[in-house]
Amino acid sequence: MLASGQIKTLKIDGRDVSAHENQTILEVARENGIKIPTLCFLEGLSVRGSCRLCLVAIKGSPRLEPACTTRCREGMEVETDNPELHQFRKRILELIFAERNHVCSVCVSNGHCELQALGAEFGLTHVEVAYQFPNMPLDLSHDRFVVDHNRCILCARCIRVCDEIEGAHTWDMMGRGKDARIISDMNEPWGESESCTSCGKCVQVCPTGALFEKGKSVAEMAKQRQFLPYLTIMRGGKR
Amino acid sequence: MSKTITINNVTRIEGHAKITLHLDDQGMVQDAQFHVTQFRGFEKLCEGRPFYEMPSLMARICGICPVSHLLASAKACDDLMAVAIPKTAIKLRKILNMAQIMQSHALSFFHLSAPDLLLGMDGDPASRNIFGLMKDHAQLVQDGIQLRKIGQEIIALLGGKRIHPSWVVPGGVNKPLSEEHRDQILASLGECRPIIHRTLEIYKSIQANFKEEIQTFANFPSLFLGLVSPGGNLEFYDGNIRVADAARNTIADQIDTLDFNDYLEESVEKFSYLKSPYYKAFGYPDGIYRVGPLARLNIIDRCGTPQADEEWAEFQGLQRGAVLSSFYFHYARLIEVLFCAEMMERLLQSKDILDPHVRAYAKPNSFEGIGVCEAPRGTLMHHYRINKNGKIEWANLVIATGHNNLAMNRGVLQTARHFVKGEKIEEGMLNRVEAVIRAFDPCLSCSTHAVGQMPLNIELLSASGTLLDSVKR
Amino acid sequence: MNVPEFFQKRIDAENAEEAQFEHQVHVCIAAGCASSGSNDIAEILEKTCEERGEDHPCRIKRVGCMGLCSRGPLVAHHQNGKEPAMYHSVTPDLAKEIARKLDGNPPKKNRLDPQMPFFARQKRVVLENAGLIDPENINHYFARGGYQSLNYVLEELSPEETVREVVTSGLRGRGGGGYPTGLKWSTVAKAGQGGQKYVVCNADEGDPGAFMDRVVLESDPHRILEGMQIAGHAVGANKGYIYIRGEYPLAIKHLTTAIRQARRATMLGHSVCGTTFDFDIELRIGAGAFVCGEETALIASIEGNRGTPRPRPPYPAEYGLWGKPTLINNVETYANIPAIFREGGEWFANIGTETSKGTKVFALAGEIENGGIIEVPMGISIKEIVNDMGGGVRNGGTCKAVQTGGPSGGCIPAQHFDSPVDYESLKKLGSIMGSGGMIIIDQKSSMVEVARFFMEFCMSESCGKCIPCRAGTAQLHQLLDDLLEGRATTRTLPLLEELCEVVRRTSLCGLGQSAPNPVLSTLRFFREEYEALAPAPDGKATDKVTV
Amino acid sequence: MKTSAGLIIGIGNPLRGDDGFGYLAAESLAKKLKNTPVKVVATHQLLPEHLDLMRKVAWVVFIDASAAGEAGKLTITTPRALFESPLAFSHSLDVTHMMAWCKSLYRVCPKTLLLSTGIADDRVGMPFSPGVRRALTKAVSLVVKLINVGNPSVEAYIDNLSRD
Repeated sequence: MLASGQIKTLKIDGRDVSAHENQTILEVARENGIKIPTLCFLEGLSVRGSCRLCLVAIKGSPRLEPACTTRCREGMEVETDNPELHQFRKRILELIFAERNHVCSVCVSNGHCELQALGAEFGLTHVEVAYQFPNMPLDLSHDRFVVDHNRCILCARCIRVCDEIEGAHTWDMMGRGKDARIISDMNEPWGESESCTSCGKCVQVCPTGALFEKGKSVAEMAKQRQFLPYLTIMRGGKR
Repeated sequence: MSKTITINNVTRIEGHAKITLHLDDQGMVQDAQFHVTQFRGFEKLCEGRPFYEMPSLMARICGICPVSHLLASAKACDDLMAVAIPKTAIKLRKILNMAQIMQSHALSFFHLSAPDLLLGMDGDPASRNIFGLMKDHAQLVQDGIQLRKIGQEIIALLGGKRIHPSWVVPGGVNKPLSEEHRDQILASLGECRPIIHRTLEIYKSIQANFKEEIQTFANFPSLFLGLVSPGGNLEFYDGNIRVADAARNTIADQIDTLDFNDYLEESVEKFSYLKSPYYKAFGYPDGIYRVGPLARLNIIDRCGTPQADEEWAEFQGLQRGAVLSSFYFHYARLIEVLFCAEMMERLLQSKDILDPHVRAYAKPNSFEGIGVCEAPRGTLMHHYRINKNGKIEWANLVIATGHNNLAMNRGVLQTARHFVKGEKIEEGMLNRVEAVIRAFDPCLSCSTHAVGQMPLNIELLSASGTLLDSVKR
Repeated sequence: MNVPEFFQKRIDAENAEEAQFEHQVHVCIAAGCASSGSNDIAEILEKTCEERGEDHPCRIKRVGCMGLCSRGPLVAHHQNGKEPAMYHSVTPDLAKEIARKLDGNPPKKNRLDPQMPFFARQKRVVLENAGLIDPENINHYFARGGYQSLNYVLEELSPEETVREVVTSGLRGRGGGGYPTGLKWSTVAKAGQGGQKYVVCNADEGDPGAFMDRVVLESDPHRILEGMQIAGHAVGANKGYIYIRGEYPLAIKHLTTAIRQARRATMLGHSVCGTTFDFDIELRIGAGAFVCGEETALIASIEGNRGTPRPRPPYPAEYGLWGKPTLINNVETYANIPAIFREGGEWFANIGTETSKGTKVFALAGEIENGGIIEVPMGISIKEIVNDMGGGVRNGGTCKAVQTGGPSGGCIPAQHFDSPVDYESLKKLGSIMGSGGMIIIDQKSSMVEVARFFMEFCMSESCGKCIPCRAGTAQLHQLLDDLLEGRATTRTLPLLEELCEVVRRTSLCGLGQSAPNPVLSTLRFFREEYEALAPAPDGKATDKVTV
Repeated sequence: MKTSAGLIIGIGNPLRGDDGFGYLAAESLAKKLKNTPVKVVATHQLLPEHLDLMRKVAWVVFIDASAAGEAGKLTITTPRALFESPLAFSHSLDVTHMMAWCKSLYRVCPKTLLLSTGIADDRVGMPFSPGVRRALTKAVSLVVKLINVGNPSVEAYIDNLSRD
């Protein structure tokens, strides 16, 4: 039995919607067919709130809040899109594209990339900010998979799926700011990792072509993510 | 006092270049240099990338003949994996390559060279262009447009995209050919036969007008190099290297493409980013060789298709021994287009062409791989070294235009000596110097890639340097 | 407040000890003076005094900061009943002379006037013991009334009354935000319904030019332990963490000593002051990430994770260390607590202004004559601080602006120096109180360069978690660099302003949200300096103007 | 939608700011004109191959950006074939050349309309300027309207325009 206080009613984009006490704005929006762009969020993993694409405006709040981490409150009025939010999201995408060497045309994930799709969705025809062209390495040491840091957007999905679902915690992050980089074990070559179970979950959840299967050629790396909801269900919803 | 004449921006060739002619005190041409002023550095930027990314990366070298780089690169990758790729994949790759050669040759002949050939070298520059051409030779121009379109359509039907197809992958191709597409291609190939025959007739009818050019357009003895099939037939994709001399004697045959480094060496000229390879055994400069349509037709025993062989017999009779004048590049191109049309049809009619098994999978099994194929402009070689994980550690590309570099320079000098008299620069002379270059149809943007080697000395040779009298247009 | 017997015994013992010495020479051994050789000076003083013999006993006291850090080493000669004589820039020779002439005519050389505004205008609450006690001697702290507030609170006040007293004082967080401390305490007190809670002291001071917390920790470490324990009593926590940056070795040493001494004196640990109150404190040493000053990142770091912030809410007051309600205050905030309970919340509320109560410690740095640490009542004007106390710009230059609040703050131009220093006024000027760093900028400096300096700091200190801060600060830095290096285009300035807005509005934590502030505030007051570096909108490049 | 078989060619490089006008207009028209006898081509430059398309239709609308004119101001012209050019085959084929080619080669040339806008900035990597962005929307609806009129037909419209 749910106490009446546990159901919240709120407005998203002018529509009246209802939510359970612990539901986030993103969950409720998606339930109601309202699209909010995300990149670091992936259903089945813990939320991180780092890509900032799901920022929404809440009436009465001066700050923009990430829809993925903000819980619904009674009487809340949420706006998921407006010209300002659109422009912010576009600029954020631009910052990602300029940050590392995202060259779609030769990328294994060309056509299957969440970043690329968002770029197209937001009409990002060019990047105005300066390309940084960092000298990023590529780790081919693993028998089956490759990590190409040039295409990594540091969403940490790989870190989360490895820690929370597979339980290996092979991936982590080192360095800070623009030098931040995902690492396997204690910054050893992936192929020498003792904790890696080669399950490949990290590869499948990666939104871009940063993690991919060896031997795949350009545009051939379509990611399979169906396993995540099943695993979550089988665990009784616990992460 | 010596004088330098500079011809900038050679028009109607792909890419950008500059020619410098050095006159001596008597106003005679003392030296001629063909500069390539672009720089791309692809070999450096592919270091550190996984090898299976190479075909798509290398296809980006050039928007004009991406297919050639794609194939040479894919072959080098097959070599790194040390696999034998499915027979159907080989056939499909061959068709792709020939479609590319067809449309490239069409562009070279119909659009770039036809004004010179049909309107004359001394024609008024105002009308010596495609409009002038259209006035009197509308059919020819229409044919050119049509042929190019067919070539591009075949590429699009096979590879999915006209430019930079991602269909060719290490180990084969990533999608088999559908029956529908096969039939479409066969239909359009049917269209191009009459076009080619018409064009050959026109070409042969005007050839006699160019005796002087034939004499002087890089008409000198040299070696010729290219791929031939094991049986000595014309071959663009597979096969081994054959080198023939000016008398059409085969001096090296069936060189395994993997050993090509043992036969060739590269010199670097300080005036150009272009590499200049030569045949090692003969040394420099005696080892100068030519590649491309002319060379290919000089080294083979036969084309291997009936109609092309008929034309080839005629071609062979042009000069005793090898056909030496680079002017005949034009003729050779038309014969090759004919061969391509015939050969594509033959391959498409083979019964296993629709076989769904078109890709082999393997990890890297070899640390060094070489891929060689014939690009429209000549033999193209991709040579990679990888580490045990398949990461490219080193790459070297030997490009058709590079092979021809020394020969082109010699050709420019020869032509300039003949046509440049005194200090007066005449339009006709400039046209002929340019036309020599165009005969080779150099593709300059892809051949300029010598990272870390001698820089181009622009000051010494630029228009603002010493003793200069430059001509620009 | 009656002094309990235990404390009186300690105080009497220390007073008796001190009475043996006719002279006391205080030498500052805090990091500022130590870096100019004050430890050697202390040794020289000791040796020279020994040579004087037993007739006129003298004690050399290694004390904390006396304030005028830019002119160290500082030495103060205290003699019964006399005004202390202070010396700056003490050389070994001068030290010997001071020691030799303790009884006679003290040397005139490098004497400081104790009545100079730098000292006279101060109001010392947080720094009441700094420069007077040996930070490694708990008895000195006892002698100055130390731990009596803790004892009083534990004996006399319920947690609710304790919180109420803090509310009465009107104290606001000294770490930068100015959040009402009493409110924070009551939130944590009400959270968690009797379960495990934590008290955390944020000593991860990282703003360029700020060193107030270091001075407090080095000079009077017991003060923090006392303040934290009072907070522990108020909110119902029995465990405290001091998160201190690894760059402060002396503060770490003094804190370690203090914790050990306090435990031994039953001022910390089991049965604190003989009551039923248990409270222990652990040190956590940060590895030099600025972002760990952000409270959620700090929590992550204490837990042993990568120090990156997470979205709030939930706030640490509800969901903090290991998911438990956690009170996080800054060093200076805790340092105010013992005084508030000794003198009463009302007393504290009478200092300062209507909305900003009490005093504030500032670190004066940059092109200022008297650089160092001062403590002033809130509401004092910037002019008084910079021109009077600080003595104006070094070497007679003119002051252009003062930067407050570190990389999250802004630049206040000289024409606004009449503005009072309080949370609201500074905010109105586009800056913030911040933790108390004040960098004085003279006319010779380019404000664009100042902005670039802070942007570079934010860029290299960004944790890298959220994209706007990680990539945006790098882009902003590059745009500023483009301006300064003559690479600017007509788009540089508009893009700079737009990206500032993106980073400010979309970053995850305070570091990112405030990173554009130095740019925005300099753009607000010194826009012409930016425009001089960018080509005019008509496309013609203007000459580079030297500013 | 009633219309005769026609051709729309949008020319431009979307990576070069306002220069992408024609290309993007064609892309959006292609979506709108699906299932009509109108063929829409978006291209970086005019190529000889486009002649093969031109010769088969009754009318063609070129959409392009123009260096001349006020940014965002739409201009409709009926260009005339230009038979003279010293460098006909190069990367700078324009509408007038195309018309001349088509006439010379195939003895026919469709009725031709050129819809162009003045531009503000065509440097690589620059965003669309606001005026041209508005012009893009306007141009697309203008072309759709033009095709939708049916009677008078597009050809009649062009004829009408040529007389002025």
